[in-house]
Amino acid sequence: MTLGPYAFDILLAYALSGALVIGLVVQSVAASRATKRRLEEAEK
Amino acid sequence: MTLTITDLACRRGQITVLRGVSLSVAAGEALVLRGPNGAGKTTLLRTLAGLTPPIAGTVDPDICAYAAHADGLKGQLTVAENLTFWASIFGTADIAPAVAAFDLAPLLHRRAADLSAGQKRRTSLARLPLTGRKVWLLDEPTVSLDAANVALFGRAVAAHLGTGGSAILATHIDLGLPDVRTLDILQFAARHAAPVTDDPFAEALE
Amino acid sequence: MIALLARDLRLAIRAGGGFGLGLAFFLILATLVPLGVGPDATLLRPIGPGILWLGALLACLLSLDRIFALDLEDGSLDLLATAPIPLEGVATIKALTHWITTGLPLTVAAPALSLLLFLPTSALPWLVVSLLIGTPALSWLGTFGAALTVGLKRGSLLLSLLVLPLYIPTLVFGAEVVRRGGDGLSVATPLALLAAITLGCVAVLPFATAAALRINLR
Amino acid sequence: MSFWEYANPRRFMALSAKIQPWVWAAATVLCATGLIWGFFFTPEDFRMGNSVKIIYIHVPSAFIAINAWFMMLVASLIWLIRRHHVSALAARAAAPIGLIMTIVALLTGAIWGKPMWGTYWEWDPRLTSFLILGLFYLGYSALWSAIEEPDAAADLTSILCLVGTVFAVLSRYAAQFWSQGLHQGASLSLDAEENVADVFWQPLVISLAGFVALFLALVLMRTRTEIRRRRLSTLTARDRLA
Repeated sequence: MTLGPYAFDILLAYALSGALVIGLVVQSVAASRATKRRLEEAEK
Repeated sequence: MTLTITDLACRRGQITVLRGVSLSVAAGEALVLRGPNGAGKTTLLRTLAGLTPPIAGTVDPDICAYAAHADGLKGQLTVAENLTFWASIFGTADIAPAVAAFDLAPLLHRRAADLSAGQKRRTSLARLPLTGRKVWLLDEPTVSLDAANVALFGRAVAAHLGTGGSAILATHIDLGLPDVRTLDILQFAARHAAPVTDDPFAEALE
Repeated sequence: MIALLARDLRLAIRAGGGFGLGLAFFLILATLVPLGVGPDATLLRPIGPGILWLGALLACLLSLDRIFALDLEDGSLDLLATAPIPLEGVATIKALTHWITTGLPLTVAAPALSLLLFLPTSALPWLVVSLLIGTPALSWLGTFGAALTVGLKRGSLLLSLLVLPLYIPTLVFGAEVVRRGGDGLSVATPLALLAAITLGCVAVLPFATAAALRINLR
Repeated sequence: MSFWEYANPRRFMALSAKIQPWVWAAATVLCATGLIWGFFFTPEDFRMGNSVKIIYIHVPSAFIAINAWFMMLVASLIWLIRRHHVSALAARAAAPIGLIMTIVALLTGAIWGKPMWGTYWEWDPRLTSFLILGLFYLGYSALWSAIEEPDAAADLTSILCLVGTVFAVLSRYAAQFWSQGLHQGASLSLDAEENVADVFWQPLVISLAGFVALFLALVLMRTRTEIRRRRLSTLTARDRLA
């Protein structure tokens, strides 16, 4: 498969969007874990 | 009874501070709230004044006049302008009786910013008779007043009680009032009761 | 209510800068823009309406954080909230005071400043009309934003962030009226929309403002 | 059992713990299917060439960017009317997702716009209103984090959301109006799905469903975090007081 003249644009779009969305997911997961841990400590 | 409160619960921020507050004041009566700092005296007064909605119970803010720690004066206006403003907001025509009661006549045309702390306090308290309301809610009213002015203020409150008004005060100072009851609000402290019932997040999450 | 208006206007005059500050800012902006983009009339003429409207908008923004903050600091806001006048009325009066001290002087001064930007004479009446109709919306929206952020320590930056997006429709329609007026086109549609936004703001926003104040005071 | 039962934080936590893995699984499978299908197994568009592949991110992210705000609006209304705490926290949880999706939609649009229209940016009504939508997300999130007391923050942000919605819609019309006024004829319609062929349409729908599932999963997870954070702040506040 060739992406033709727009290869750079397409890959850039996918890479940037992927980075943003995956960043959001990672941040959500990290925040969820951290809060859960802190709450467990506080409940004791 | 001028004001009867039953089973009131008050909050400060997200925390229930007082629960099951019941109190009443009759015409001509003063009620002094006692309790250490942080017990919830200010919280109770703000709730009674209608500023903080109660968690449970009802209040009647329309008959209450509230005097807070802050003076509520505009420094750029004169004493007379400050008082006239509040008088017209509350629909009172004449500021003369209040000026006389708090001995403000010599200060009338001074800017509020140029007054001493005690003079500001007196001006601020002179607002109370202008409201024309029955129940005065006073939060540490004698802060920065000297002995002579405390006595002056005591007489003004006594005069208010004499005309069938009543007062709820948070104060540690004896104002020399004729008919005073005290109420220890520590008995209503919410943390002695079960602390969870009105916190939606209190039930264990996991 | 009239007493509150009189008091706030008196305070604005005595505090110094109440009337003048926004106006001075407006003047500086109208001076700086030609210095920045170059004194070319063909360049300045098309951007004049936008610059003047943007200047009015930013000048309005300057004094917003003082609308309620001073009253909160000295405790008068608590007292106003317990007074027999409705808080919605207080909100309306505060917005009206803000408009009289900023929007109105800006409207009056705008024709003089428009000369600096080579605005065509045909646009002048429309500049005045659009500012007269549009600036109340800025004041009412600003009062709403001020009520949202009244208790916050670093509220003024947040206030700009909240209020500026709300100013967008007014800015677009206001500048469009001037632009079309200058080009001799019909201004009816943008002018009607501008008036509609202002009327809607004046009618509805005091309720939102009062609600926000009540929440911030409790 | 009424729907509102789930507005109780404990019930919500129990239910969301159960359905969360399934939503994540659906999001992963659908996104992967839609994007891989779209990226590797679609033909070139005769007009746009392979740049059409950007559509599989661009359209779903724009869809979520707008509908996240609607979800926040509904959640804010539920909070203001029925005082369900979970609703307010769900609105807060959705805001950063909406912001990221708005940025993704704008970025992919810009990258796509360069080869198609010869410019990264045009003050087209759609682009303009997305930029403004991003500003509203920023302001909304900033107000949430600026106010310490959670109930007050929920109330104030809800009011901002209501007023903001009206002005976001007004801005949309303002941008449209102004654009028609000045840029007659320079219309840059992004309504690609209206005339795309089935080969492009099928993976797009799957991708769209994947983004919706991803949004749901993220909202669930972030709402759970907010509930825990809220519980934590109540606990520490009580410790401070005692």
